[in-house]
Amino acid sequence: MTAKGWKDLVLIGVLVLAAAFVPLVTDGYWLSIAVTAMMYIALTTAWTLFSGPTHYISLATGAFFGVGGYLVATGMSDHDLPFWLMAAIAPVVSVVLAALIGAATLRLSGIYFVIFTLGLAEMIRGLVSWVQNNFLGSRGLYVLTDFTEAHIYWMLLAIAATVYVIGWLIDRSRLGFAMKIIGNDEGVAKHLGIDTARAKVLLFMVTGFFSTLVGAIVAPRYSYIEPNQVFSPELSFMVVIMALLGGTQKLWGPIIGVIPFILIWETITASFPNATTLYLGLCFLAIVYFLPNGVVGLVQKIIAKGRSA
Amino acid sequence: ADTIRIGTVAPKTGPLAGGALVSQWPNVDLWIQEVNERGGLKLKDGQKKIELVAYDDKTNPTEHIKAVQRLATQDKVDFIIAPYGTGFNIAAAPIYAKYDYPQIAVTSVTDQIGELTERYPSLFFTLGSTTAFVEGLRDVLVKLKDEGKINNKIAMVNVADAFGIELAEVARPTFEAAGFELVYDKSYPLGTPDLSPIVKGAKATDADSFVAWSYPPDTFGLTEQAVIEDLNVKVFYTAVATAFPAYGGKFGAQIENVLGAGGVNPDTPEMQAYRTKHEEVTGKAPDYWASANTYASLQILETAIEAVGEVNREAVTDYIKTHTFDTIMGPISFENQNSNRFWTVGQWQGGVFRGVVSSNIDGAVDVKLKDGWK
Amino acid sequence: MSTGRSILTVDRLTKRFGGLVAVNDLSFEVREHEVMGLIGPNGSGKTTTMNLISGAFAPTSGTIHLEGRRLSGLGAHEVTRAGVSRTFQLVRVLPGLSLIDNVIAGAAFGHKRRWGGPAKEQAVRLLQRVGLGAQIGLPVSALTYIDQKRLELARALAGEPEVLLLDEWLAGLNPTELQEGIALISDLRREGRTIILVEHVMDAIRSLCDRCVVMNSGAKIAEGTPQAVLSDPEVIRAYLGDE
Amino acid sequence: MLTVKGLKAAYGMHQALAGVDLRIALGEIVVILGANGAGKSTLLRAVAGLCEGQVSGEIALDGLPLHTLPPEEIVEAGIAFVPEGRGIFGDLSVSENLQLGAYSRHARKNRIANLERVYDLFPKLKERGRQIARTMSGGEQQMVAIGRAMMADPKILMLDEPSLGLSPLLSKELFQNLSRISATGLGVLLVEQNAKLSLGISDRGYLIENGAITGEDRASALLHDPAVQAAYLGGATAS
Amino acid sequence: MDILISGLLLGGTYALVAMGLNLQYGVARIMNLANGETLVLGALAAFLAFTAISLSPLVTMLVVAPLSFAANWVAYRLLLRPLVKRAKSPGQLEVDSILATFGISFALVGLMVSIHGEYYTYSFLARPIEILGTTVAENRLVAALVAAGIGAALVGWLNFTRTGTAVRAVSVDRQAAQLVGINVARVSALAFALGGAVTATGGTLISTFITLDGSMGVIFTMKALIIVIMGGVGDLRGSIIAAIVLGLVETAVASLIDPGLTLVSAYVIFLGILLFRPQGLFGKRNA
Ligand SMILES: Nc1ncnc2c1ncn2[C@@H]1O[C@H](COP(=O)(O)OP(=O)(O)OP(=O)(O)O)[C@@H](O)[C@H]1O
Ligand SMILES: Nc1ncnc2c1ncn2[C@@H]1O[C@H](COP(=O)(O)OP(=O)(O)OP(=O)(O)O)[C@@H](O)[C@H]1O
Ligand SMILES: [Mg+2]
Ligand SMILES: [Mg+2]
Repeated sequence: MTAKGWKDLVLIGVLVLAAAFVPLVTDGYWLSIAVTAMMYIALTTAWTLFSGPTHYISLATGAFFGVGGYLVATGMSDHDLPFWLMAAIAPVVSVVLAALIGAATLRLSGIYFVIFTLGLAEMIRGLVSWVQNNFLGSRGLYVLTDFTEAHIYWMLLAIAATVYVIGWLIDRSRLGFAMKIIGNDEGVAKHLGIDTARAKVLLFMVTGFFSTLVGAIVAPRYSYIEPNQVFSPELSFMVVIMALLGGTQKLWGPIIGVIPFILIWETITASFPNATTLYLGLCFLAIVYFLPNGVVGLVQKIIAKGRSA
Repeated sequence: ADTIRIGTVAPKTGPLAGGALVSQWPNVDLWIQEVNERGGLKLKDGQKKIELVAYDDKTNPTEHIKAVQRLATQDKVDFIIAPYGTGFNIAAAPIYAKYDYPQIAVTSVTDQIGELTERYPSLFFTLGSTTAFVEGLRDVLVKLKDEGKINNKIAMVNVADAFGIELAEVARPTFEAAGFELVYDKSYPLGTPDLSPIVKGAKATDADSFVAWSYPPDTFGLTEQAVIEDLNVKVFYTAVATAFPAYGGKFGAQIENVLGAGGVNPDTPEMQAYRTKHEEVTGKAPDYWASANTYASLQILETAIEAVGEVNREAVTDYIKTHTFDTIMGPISFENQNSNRFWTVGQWQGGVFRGVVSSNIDGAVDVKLKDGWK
Repeated sequence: MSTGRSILTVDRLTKRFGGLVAVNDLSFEVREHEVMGLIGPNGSGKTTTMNLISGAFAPTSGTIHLEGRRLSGLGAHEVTRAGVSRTFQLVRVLPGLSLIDNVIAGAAFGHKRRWGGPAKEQAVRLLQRVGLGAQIGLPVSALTYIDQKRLELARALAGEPEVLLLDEWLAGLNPTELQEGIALISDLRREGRTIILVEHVMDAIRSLCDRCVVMNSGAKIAEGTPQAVLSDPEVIRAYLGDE
Repeated sequence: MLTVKGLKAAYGMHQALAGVDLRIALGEIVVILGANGAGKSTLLRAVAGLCEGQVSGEIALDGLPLHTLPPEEIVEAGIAFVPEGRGIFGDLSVSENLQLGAYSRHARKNRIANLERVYDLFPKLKERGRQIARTMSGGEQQMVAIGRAMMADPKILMLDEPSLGLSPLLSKELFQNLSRISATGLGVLLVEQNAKLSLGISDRGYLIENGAITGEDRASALLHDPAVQAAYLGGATAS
Repeated sequence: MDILISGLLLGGTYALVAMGLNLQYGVARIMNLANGETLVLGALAAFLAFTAISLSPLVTMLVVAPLSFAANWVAYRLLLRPLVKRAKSPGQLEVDSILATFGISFALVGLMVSIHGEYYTYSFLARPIEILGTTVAENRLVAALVAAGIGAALVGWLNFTRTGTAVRAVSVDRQAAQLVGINVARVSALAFALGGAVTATGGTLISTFITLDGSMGVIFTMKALIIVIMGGVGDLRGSIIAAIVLGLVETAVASLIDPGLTLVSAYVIFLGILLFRPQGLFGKRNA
């Protein structure tokens, strides 16, 4: 297991290195796809850290991502603060937020947790817009920087790699082991001496930190921030779908879920500009029926076949 | 090639789709059909028909950026029609700038016009700034107040999303400086299903004017609630979508003298011809605001391309910067990439939404007071 | 045998569920290195008592002390760390983990902690010990009922608890398996473990327990050696039925 | 009369039942003895139409073929089943559980009488009518499960290890009750570890090994069969 | 008084949104992310019928309900039943049904946008009416009354009929339901279809006073999920009460404090309820 673990890590290292060259070989369309993919890779990997082992489907990504984008935007356009300062503050705010939410939602299980996190993004959006409307005022949230797509790509790549390494470390730690046990049977976990509350909150905070960081880094790409867009429930769902598609039991599941997803998505968008949404929907359905165990399942099946052949 | 390829990205689904399908898409279709009927754009090496490459951005900035990149670097289209919505115009501006596409933004209202045009040398604005937008309404109110027709109290509400917050923030000092008192000033979240408490709240004040910086669904909702509550104000203003034909269709005669964002002068022959043609080609009437601007922006693009006579985007951009264009809205020219010919406030009068305040356009009609909701 | 010092003290323990008093003013002591049987009719509060000791529930009133340290009021994970491990009346193995990891789970966060190499070695040793040596490579789902019970026991032992709670660990076994099970537990006793045993299998109670506490309707109705309590007329009436 | 002929069941590659034949007449108690994993539960589940594996063979109740029917029709035909782990509605109250037991059409007619019968057998269920079943003790839940099965007004009652977790007193009572129930004309098919008590009340017994019937006899004969004593009664009486 | 009445009406609207989902999720165990689209589809039908042939939405409703019932039945049998069969655990089913219904919701949005992309807006019964001194819109009143009717009928049906009992039993425990002779597959399909019918009916009514468009379904799905969870999965009474609570709280906050805080207050209530009852108002712990 350990040897295999190291092999995974080395493989990822090579991939990261290779990925770092993408902006040098292409800019324009493929780079913008790569940025999008990298954003989702970072988000889904962060999501998997918490939701993979616990099987808690968190829909809080939108909330954290939104906090990132939003804080950067208000800081920069309403208070003339530098981007980097805001990009550093935002994740910290989210960590505090995640700790609070974590503490409040510990008693919730299953679907109750899922929906709570879904509501969260809406609630924060509502609260933030209200505060801004009544106390801070805003003449539009502009995030005008000199970052190019390539810069954003590299930053996202760095985040994704960091999340992966952290995930890799957690996987090997007692915390990671505790999470697996919690995912199997939370009641038993407690009786084995695991402080389930602490473990869950801790990991939720890590997820929150990185999702927010991604939101902050991506903000300059949008240039103009509308709360409605950064606190988007759709984003939360997309992340879940991509992660599930990849498979959540392996840390690299999300990576191989995101890439085909984005490519299929793109092919459909480009081929059926008038009925994109319809065909995307049909495509999801096909995936559910024909890839019951996600892409990881498919890959593992192919590997297994290769071995036995 | 014997065609000229023109790209466009705008929402067909998502929150902004409802608006884009009124103001943006039909005009793109109309324009292309007209140009192609005529035989195409006249370039130096002959006439070329337009081939449209269109993508749905699903009202999602990430999608939008990807799609514009695709137009620019994969499809390598010759020109791109500007996006729908403020956020999308700004988010896409770096790409237009990078590949030298002229971007004649229409549905984009911001106070950062100066900074943005400086950053992006091929970006043009046609709908005015947030401040101009608010000042248009202020002028109406001041005039009525000075004539003694309304009191100095305003009930103002806004949708708590980017656009609404921004307008309200500008409006507060602007109205106060003009001697008005905001006796009711509340926001409501996007997608509020029941607006009756707001209308009731406004009704409980003695304001003669009701101003709502609203988005389409709540523009309909607020008006319906006002009818039901019989909100008896002399000035009733709602923002986006007041100019939509569907607004007139829904409320009929009840909305006589309702004020709203935008407006047109429907009486010029050019505008009449445009409206007739629009109905003929797309099967529905254009709205009384951004539709005309959108169409005019396409006319500008068309004129500039034909004048340059070849697919030379930099030359076209330069041409737009330095010339005056004949459009259905009259002559338009850009100063520092910003056109100062636009309508800010309109009013439903006799089943037509007419411009009452404009910047440099003739044909404004006199404002009338709202007189009940029959 | 039952002369050791007392290690676990339950004092005036009461647990109410709404109007129902599941455990009623219950007091007893468990001495070091003994096997104490907790028996009684169905619904008399045995599992609830186990749940109170293991920290699954907080008592309505009363206290529990382990070697002078107060357990009542602590969370389940703190109780486990303090040195109490348990098995469940309905087996609860961790289906997503391998057999070895199931046992390591008991060691990694338990009373005496192990992690990495030593934990693994110990897990293998314990699995052999409970008779799962041959099944080590199998997925947990392939284990039979008795084997799952064995696994649960190995997991509970992995943290080297001071006190082990076994809730009907022998239920559902056929006679042959029952013999094996009884042998396993008496081995544990010989090693010097302290065990609280809840069982309805009288053969097991007779052959394993040093002392018994008999409960009925949440209260203690008898206490003493198995022979003594099992011939107590009150116990016979409420629990055994006349032969 | 329930008859089973050539019943096979497999979970994927694993053959759990390899052609089982048996029969139970109404008013008769039949016990199935076998080691863990012998296929006892699989057999009962297959009869109830609830086996997840691939099942083949013939099952008939009074000539009505059951193996072609979905589980709900099998209940309707008169087979009630108390599975291992009880299968009660954990989140419903005790009395709701009993009411639902009489869901099938034919059972609704005799609902009142059956409820009386259940309350007679398990007075505690009457006292605890409003308690949520999940919060009952292990033994109490077993009573709910059996009571609910009886509410289905079955011709044949199948129980998978019903004495599991019951106190000695209750086990004895349960077995006495089962004979009382069968005396009312019900067939009882029982899977039990407690061979001594179950053979004590049974009319006949089957021995099952590796998915096949290896013996069948009158209960009294089995009780004294040395092989049976060694395998199923063995140590239990010693010590 | 104002607040009470407006709040109740809003609660009625929310009940229309949530009752269908509760049947679908509580009984059929399908967390239907396409629920909102079903609602918008009902609204679209009402809008088209009204603008094309001036058909009253109340009539459209009577057509939409059976159609939606049939369509949802078919959708369940063809698309979702295979997932139910294939699922080895409830968790797996949850994951699969999230993925599948997300796909369905996309497909439906695409479909609706291709039929009519703009806002669905028209005037029907947009007249004031006085009740107990409060002016309310007739269309909202009608919607609330129909909601009350549907709610009462459903609760009665669930509690006092044999099929209704079966539906409740399945919502509590599928395996146990099978043991007592309930055809779980049929009951699930029935509940899913019925849920779809209720939701679409809600859509036709809601379209009379809220302006919708093809992409708006997700807003309703979210509201419905929140209400169902707040009330407790699988218990219709819970959803109805949660809907009313939400309606009252939102109206009270909008009238007395600040309309800007309605959304926030709704979630605070949601949070508060879950903190004190993690399984929702009427929920069963293990659902
Ligand atoms: N969470 C709960 N809520 C309500 N009542 C409960 C709860 N847990 C247990 N009870 C009740 O408390 C009493 C004692 O239950 P307990 O499980 O401790 O019995 P037990 O002695 O272990 O019985 P058994 O031998 O049948 O397992 C029972 O009457 C049971 O119904
Ligand atoms: N759902 C299933 N999937 C795969 N294999 C199964 C399944 N259920 C049972 N088996 C296997 O089939 C065989 C017979 O199991 P069954 O449960 O019928 O035995 P049993 O005689 O009831 O044993 P016990 O006394 O332990 O209850 C066992 O080897 C078991 O592992
Ligand atoms: Mg117990
Ligand atoms: Mg069995």
